[in-house]
Amino acid sequence: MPRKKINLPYNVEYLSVLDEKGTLDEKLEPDIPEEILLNLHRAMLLGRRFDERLLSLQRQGRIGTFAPVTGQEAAQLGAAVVLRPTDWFVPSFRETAAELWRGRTMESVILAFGGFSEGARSEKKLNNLPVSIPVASQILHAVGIAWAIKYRQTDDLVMTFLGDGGTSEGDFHEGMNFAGVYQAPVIFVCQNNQWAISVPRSKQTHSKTLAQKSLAYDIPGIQVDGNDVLAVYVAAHEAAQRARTGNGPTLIECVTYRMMMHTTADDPKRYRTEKEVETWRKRDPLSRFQKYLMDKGLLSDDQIEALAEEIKTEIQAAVDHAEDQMKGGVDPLDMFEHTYAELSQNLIDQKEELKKEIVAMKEKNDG
Amino acid sequence: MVMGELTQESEVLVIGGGPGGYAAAFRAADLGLEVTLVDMQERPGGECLFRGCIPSKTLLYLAELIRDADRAQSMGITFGHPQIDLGTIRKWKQHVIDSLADGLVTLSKKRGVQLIQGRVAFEGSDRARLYDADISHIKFRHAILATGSHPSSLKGVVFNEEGRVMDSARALELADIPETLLIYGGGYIALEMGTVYAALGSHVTLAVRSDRLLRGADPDLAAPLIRRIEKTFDTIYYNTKIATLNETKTGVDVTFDGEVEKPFQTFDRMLIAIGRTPNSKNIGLETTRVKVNERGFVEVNEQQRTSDERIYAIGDVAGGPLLAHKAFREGKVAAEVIAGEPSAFDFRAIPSVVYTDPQVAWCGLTEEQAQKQNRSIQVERYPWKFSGRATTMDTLEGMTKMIIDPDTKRILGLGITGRNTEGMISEGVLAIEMGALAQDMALTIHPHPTLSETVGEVADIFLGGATHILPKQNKK
Amino acid sequence: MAKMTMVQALNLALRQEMENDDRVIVLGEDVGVDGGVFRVTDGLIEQFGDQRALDTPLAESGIVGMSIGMAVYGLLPVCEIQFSGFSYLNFHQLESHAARLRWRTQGQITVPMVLRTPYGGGVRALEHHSESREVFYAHIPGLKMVIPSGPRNARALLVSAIRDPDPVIFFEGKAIYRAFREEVPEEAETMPIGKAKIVREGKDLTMISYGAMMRPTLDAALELKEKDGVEAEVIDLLTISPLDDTVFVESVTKTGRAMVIHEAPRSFGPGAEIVSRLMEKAFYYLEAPIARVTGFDVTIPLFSRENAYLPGVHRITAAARKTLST
Amino acid sequence: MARAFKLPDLGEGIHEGEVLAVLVSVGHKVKEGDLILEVETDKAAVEIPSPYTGSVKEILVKPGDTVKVGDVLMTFSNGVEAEPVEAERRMEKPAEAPDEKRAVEKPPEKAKQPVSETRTPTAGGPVPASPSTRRLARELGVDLRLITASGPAGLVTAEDVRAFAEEGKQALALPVAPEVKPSEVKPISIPVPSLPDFTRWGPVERIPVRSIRKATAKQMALAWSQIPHVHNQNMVDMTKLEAFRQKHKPEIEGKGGKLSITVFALKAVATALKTYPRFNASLNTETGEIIIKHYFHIGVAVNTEDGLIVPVIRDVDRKSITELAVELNDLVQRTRMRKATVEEMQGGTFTITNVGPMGGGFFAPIINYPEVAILGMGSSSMQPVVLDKGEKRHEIVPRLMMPIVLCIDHRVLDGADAIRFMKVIIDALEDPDELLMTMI
Repeated sequence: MPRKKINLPYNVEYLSVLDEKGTLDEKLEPDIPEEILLNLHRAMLLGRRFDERLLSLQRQGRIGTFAPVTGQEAAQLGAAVVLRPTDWFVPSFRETAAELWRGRTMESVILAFGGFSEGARSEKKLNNLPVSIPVASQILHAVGIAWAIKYRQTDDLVMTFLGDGGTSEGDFHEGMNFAGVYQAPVIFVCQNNQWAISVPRSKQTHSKTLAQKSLAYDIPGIQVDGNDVLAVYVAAHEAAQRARTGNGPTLIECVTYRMMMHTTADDPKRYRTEKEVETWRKRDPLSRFQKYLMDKGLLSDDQIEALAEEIKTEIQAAVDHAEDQMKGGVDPLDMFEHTYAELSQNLIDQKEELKKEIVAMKEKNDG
Repeated sequence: MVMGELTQESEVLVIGGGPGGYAAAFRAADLGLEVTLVDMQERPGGECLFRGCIPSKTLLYLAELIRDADRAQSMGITFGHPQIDLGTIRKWKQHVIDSLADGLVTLSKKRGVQLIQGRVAFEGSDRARLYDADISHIKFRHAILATGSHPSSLKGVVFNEEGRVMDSARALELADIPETLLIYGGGYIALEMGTVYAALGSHVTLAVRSDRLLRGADPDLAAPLIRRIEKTFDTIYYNTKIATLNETKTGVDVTFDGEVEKPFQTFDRMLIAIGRTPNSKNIGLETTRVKVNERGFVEVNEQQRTSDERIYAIGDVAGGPLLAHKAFREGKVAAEVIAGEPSAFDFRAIPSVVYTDPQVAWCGLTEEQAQKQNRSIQVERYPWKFSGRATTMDTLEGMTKMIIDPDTKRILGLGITGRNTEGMISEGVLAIEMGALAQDMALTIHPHPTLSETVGEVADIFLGGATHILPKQNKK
Repeated sequence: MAKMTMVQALNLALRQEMENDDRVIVLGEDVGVDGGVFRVTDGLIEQFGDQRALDTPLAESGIVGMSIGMAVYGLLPVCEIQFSGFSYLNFHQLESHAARLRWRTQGQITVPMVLRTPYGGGVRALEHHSESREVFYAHIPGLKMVIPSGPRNARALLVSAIRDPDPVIFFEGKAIYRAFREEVPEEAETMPIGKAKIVREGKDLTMISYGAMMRPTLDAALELKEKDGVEAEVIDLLTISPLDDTVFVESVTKTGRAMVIHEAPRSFGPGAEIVSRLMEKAFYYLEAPIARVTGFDVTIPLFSRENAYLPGVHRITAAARKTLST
Repeated sequence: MARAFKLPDLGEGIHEGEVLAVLVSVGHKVKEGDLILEVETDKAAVEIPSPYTGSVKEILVKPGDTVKVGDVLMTFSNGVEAEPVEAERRMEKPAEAPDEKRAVEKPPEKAKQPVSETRTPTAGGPVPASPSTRRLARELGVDLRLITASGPAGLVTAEDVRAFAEEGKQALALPVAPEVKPSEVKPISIPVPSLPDFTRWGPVERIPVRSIRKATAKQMALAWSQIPHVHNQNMVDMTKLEAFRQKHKPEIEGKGGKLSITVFALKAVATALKTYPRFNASLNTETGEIIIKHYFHIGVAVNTEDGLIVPVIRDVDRKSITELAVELNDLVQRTRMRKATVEEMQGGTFTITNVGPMGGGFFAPIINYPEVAILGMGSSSMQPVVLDKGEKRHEIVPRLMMPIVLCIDHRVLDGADAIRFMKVIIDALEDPDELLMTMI
C-alpha cells in the first residue's frame, strides 16, 4: 500500500519582462512586430484617456454609473492583442479598453452607460459577447463557444475575462472543469486587480495564487505581472498557440490593480488606503510600456503628445456623436423590441397601452 | 454604494457647515423642520472653526501670554525667555478645534440634523446633486446657501500646500517660524497674523495698498495699535503694491511698487491677506433663479431670501461684513423665515473686534461714516490713563469713544481700544440696539475698578460730569 | 424618536437584534468593512467583530447555502445578496433546500434565515440592478416574501423576519432607501409577517400595492381626492407571501372597485394572485373590472426608458378614473 | 430736506470713473436700491444703486463726465437714508461697519400696511426701537416709520406698536375699488368690517382667491356697485328654431362648427343692436357722455374649470350663421383649454350668457362692465302654451319654450328700450325665416 507523492504535470510559473521602471529583461523580450507594439500603445493610451473622459461625464451627470479600467490596460490589452477577428472575445464588465480594441465603438460605450439600449447595437458583426455583469457567469458561455469551435474544427479560440472575485463563483470552477474535460480552445484571463469591491484578494481565496486554481483541473496556469504588457502578451501568445493546436485551455492570472473605484458610485476610501494606491501608481503599466518603446527608439515624447491630441479629438467626436443621440431622446416604445423574435399579442396590447399613456401625458403637460 | 443614484428628499437643505450654516440648521431643527446639512468637511465648523477665528484666537492668546510675561518684568516679575515648541502649539490648537467640532457633531445628532460630507451643486430650484457622498441627489423644499468665502489672491498666485506664499489658513497651520515674513494687506487678518508671528519671533514686514491700516475703524482708535506694531513689526510700507512676486526654493522674491527704499526684497514666507472671495462659483447657481452680483455675492432681501424663493443665502456668500456673528444671526433669520416666523435681518450695530495687542473693537456708527453721510454727531473720548483699572494693568494707551446724536442724545456708536475690549463692546451693541440715550449709559452703574467703567464715564463726559476727568469748559 | 431613512432604520434593526441575540449573524459581499454597498450594515463589524459581520467571497450560492447550514445548526443568519438581480445564482439553494428542509425532515430541521436584498428600479442603474422579481420567491412554498414600504415598517418587519422560524426573503426598495425619513422608535418594534395594512381610508376605490410603489400610489390617491373628490382606500400588503387577503377583500366589499399597482411585470405577477382572490371572495361586490397598473412584460429597460416602464402617478390615476367611470 | 449723493469709494484703490449712463431724471421717484447711475472704472462698469428712497431733486453729472470718489452726483428730496456700503470694500476690510442697507425699516412684503394720510414716514435713519419691538412690528405688519413714538427722544415702544396696529385695523379697507382707475369710477369707500374668527364655531379651510376668481370678484362687485340693473324676462317659443337647428346641425358639424342656440342668439342680438345702437354703448361718468360703438363684438360667457371667462366674437353682424357656428365652437374649445388670447377677451360691446345647456332656468345676470346690457338664456323645455285661434277660441299646445332675460344699465337705458330690444330678439328666435330675413 504505497503512500507517495503524485507528480502533477503542471506547476505554476510567474513571468515579468519589464520591471517597475520599465527596464527590460533582454533574454525574456518577446519578438513583437513594431506595428503591433505601437498599436498596442495607442490602444492603452486610448483606454486610459477614454476612461478619464467617461469619469468626468459621469461626474457631470451626463452618463450613469460605470466601472473604470484605469491601471488594467496592460492586463486586458496585452492578452486581447493576440486575438484574430475570427476568434471570440467574452468579456466580464471591466474590459472597456479591450472592447474598443475588439471593434466596439466609443459611442456605443457612452450610450450604454448613458442608459440607452442603443449602446448594445453594432454596425458590423463582431465575434464579441456583450459585457456580463453577473460575476463569472460568462465563463461557461466561453467554454460552450470553444467546444463549438472544436466541433467545427477551425483553429479559432475563445478568450474570456474575469476578476479575482470571479474565481469564487461556482460558474468559474464549472467552466474550468468543462474546459479541461473537453480540452476546449479557451483562454481564461483573470485580471487580479486585488479588490472585489471592498474585499481584498487575500480574503477572496486562501490560495497563494489564482493561477494555481488551474492545477485542480489539469490546465496550464501562469501568473504574470499584469502591469507589464510584454509579460501578459507572452503568456497570452503561448496560450493561443496551445489553443489553436488543439492542446486545450489555459488560465492566465494578471496581477494588476484597480486604480479607481469599483464603479463610479463606490467610495474606496472606506476600505483601502491611499498609500496602497500610491505604491501601485508607481507601477503604472502605461508609463512602463512607454519607457520601453522610447528605449527602443520607437516612440518620443513629441509623438506621445501628438498621439494624445489625436486621441483627444477622436474621443470628443465620439462624445458629441453619442450626446447628440441622447439629446435626441428615445422612443420609450422601443422597450418592447427584442423581447422575442416577434411581439406576442400580449406585448402588442401593452405597447398600445403605453402609447396611449404617452399621448395622454403629453397633452397633460402641454395643457 | 456601487450602483445607481439615490435621491433623498429634505425639507431644508443647508449647504455649508460654517457658523451660519450650522446656526441655520440647528434653529430650523429646533423649529421642527427636517434638516440636512452638507459640508465638504466631516464635521461642522467651517472656515471659522478649522481655518479662521478659532485657531487664530488660540494663537493670539499665546501671543498675549508672551507679551504679558514680558511686561511683567517692569512690574517686578521676570520669566525666562519663552521656549516655543511648535509641535505642542499645533497639538493644542488641534485639541481646541477637535473639542469644539465634536461638540457640534453631538449637537447635530441630538437635534436630528442629518450631516452629510460631500460637495453640492444645484441642478434646479428644488434639486441638488451631491458629489462624493452615498446620496447622489437631494430634492429640497428650501435650501440655505452658506458656502462662505475663501482668501482672495493676487493675479496668477495660487496658494498650495507646500508653497511659501500663504493664505491665512496656511499661515495658521504654523508650518514653521519664518525668519522673515512679508504680509500683504492692512485688514484685521493681516494685523492679527502679524501679531502672532512677531510674538513667535519672526521679522514681520507689512505692505498695504492704501495709506492707512484697519480702514474700517476710526483712525484715533487704530492709532495705539499702529504705534505698537510699528515697534513689534520690522517695517510697514503704505501706498505700496506688489509689482512682481516670484517664489523660489529658498524664499519669495518680491518687487514693491510704492514708498519703499529697497524695492526688491526676499522673504522666507509671504502671507496674502487682501480680502476674501465668496464661494458662489461651481455650485450650479446658474440652474436656479438666484442672482449673484458682479463681485460674486448672492443677492438677498432682509429675510435672507434670494431671487429664487426656495433658496436663501447667509453669511459671507451673501455679502455684508464677513463675520461669523453676522452669519449666525442671518442663519437663524433664514431658518425662522422658512418656519413661517416674521423674522428679518434687521440690526442697528454689528460689533467688530480685532484681537491684536492692544485690541480694537467698535460697533454702530463710526466717526468717518458720519462724516461721509454729513450727519451731525458729537464724539466723546475717554483716555484710559484716567482709569484705575487700566493703570493697575499698565494699559494706559487704551481709549473709549462714544458717538452720540446731538439732537436726540442717543448713542449711535461705540469704539474701544485697549485690553479686553472684546468683552466690553457688547454693552455698546445692546445700548444701540435698545435705542439707549447717553444718559442711560451714564446712569447705569459700572463696577469699580473695571475697564468697563470707561464706557459709563465717556457718557458722563457727554453729560458734562465724568468723575475722573475735569468737566470741559464752555459745554452746554 | 429619531427621524431615519430606511437604510438607517434597517441598520438599527440589525444592530439591536445582534445586541439581543448572539445567534444573529450578518453575512454577504461587502457587508463588513464597507458596511454594505448601501450602508445597511454600516458599523456592524466595528461593534460586533468580523465573526458576526462576515465579508464573504464573491459567491451568492455559497452565501445562501452556507446560511442554510448556519440556520440548521441553530444560528440566525441574515445574509445579504447585493442586488436581487444576482440572487438567481443562489436560487436553487432557496428552492431546493431553504424552502423544503422543514418539510423534508417533517419539522426536525428548520431554516430560520433571512435573505435581504435590494430590488426595484428608479435609481438609474445598469442592467441586473433594477428588476422586481418578488413572484419568483412568492411562488415557492416554504419561503416567506416580505417587502416593506418605508423606514418604520422596514425596521419592524426586519426584526420580525429575524425572529421568524421560517426562511424569509426580505426585499428592500432601492428607490426608497434614502428617499424620505420617518420617526422610528428607539425600542425594538415588530410587525406581524403576513398581515396587510390600510394606510389610507376611503370608500370609492381600493388601491392595493406594496414596497417602493406605495409612494406613487399614495400620491395618486391624494390627486384623486384633490382633483376628483374620490376617496381611495390604500392598502399596503407588506407581505407578498403568505398573502393576507382579508384586508383587501373586506375593503373591496365596501368600495366595489379595486386596482393593483406593482412594478413587476404584469403577467403572472402579484396582481394576478390578488385579482384571483378577489374573484373568489368578493366577486359579487365588484362594480367594475379590477385594474392592474404594473411593469410591462419586458426586461426593465435601461434607465433612459425606465420611467416609461415604472408605474407613475399619471398611469395610476388614469387607470383609477377608468375604473371609477365603469 | 435735500440729501446729496456722492460717488462712493469703489474699493481696490479706484478713485475715479466715467459716467456711462444716468438712469433717472429729475423728479424721478426712486427707492433705495434702485439703479440710478452706470459708472465705468478702470476695473469694470459698475451700476450704482440709490442710497435713498425719495425723489431726484437735481442731477449734477451727465454721461461722459469723469467723477471722483466723493463728488456729489445728484441730490434727493425727502430721502429716507440708507448707508451705501459696497461689497468690494467689505471684502477689502472684513471688519467694516455694518451694512445698514437692509436695516432700513420696511414693512414685510406679505403683511398689509395701514395707509394713512395724516402721518408721513419720519425721514433720516432707522427708527429707534428695541429688537423685540421691531420684531413685534413685523409680526403685526406695522411700519415703524408711521408710528408716533412715546419713548424718550422718539423711541418707539412695544405699546406704541400695539396701539398703532389696533388703530390700523379700523383704517384697513380693501374693497375692489382700489384696483379701478379713478377716471373710470369714484368708489364710495365703505369700510369692510373685519371677519370674525369662524374657527370658534368649527373647522374651516382657507382657499386663496386667485386669477380668474379674483378677476370675476372685482369685475362683478364693480358692476354691481356701479350699475343700476333692470331685469326684463320673457319666454321664447323655440319649437321652429329647434327643428331648423336639428335639420342643419349635421352639415354645420361637417364644417367643424357646432350649431348651438347661442349661435342664433348672436345673430339675433347683432340685429337688435343695429336697430337700437344705445345697447351697444358705454357710459363715461367723468365726462357725462354715452359712447356709442359702431362695431358689434359680442362676448359669450364660457364656464371653464378655473371659472367664468368671456371670449369675444368680433363683427358678429358681418358673419354668417355657419361662420359663427365654426368660430364660436373653436373659441369656446380654446377658452376651456385656456388657449384663447388676451385680445380675444377684449373689446366686447354686449354679452350673452347661456345657462341652458346646464339646465338653468330664469336668472338675472350681471352686466359685464363697461357694457350696458347683457342677455341671458335658460334651458328650453316642452310647456303647455295657449294659442289664440281667433273668435275667442284657444288651444293648449305643447311648445318648446326657452326663458330669456335682458339686463340693462338704467343710467343709459329705460325699461321701454329693453322691451323693444327684447322684441327683436324674440321675433328672430321664434321664427328662423324672420331671423334670416332681418339678418343684416
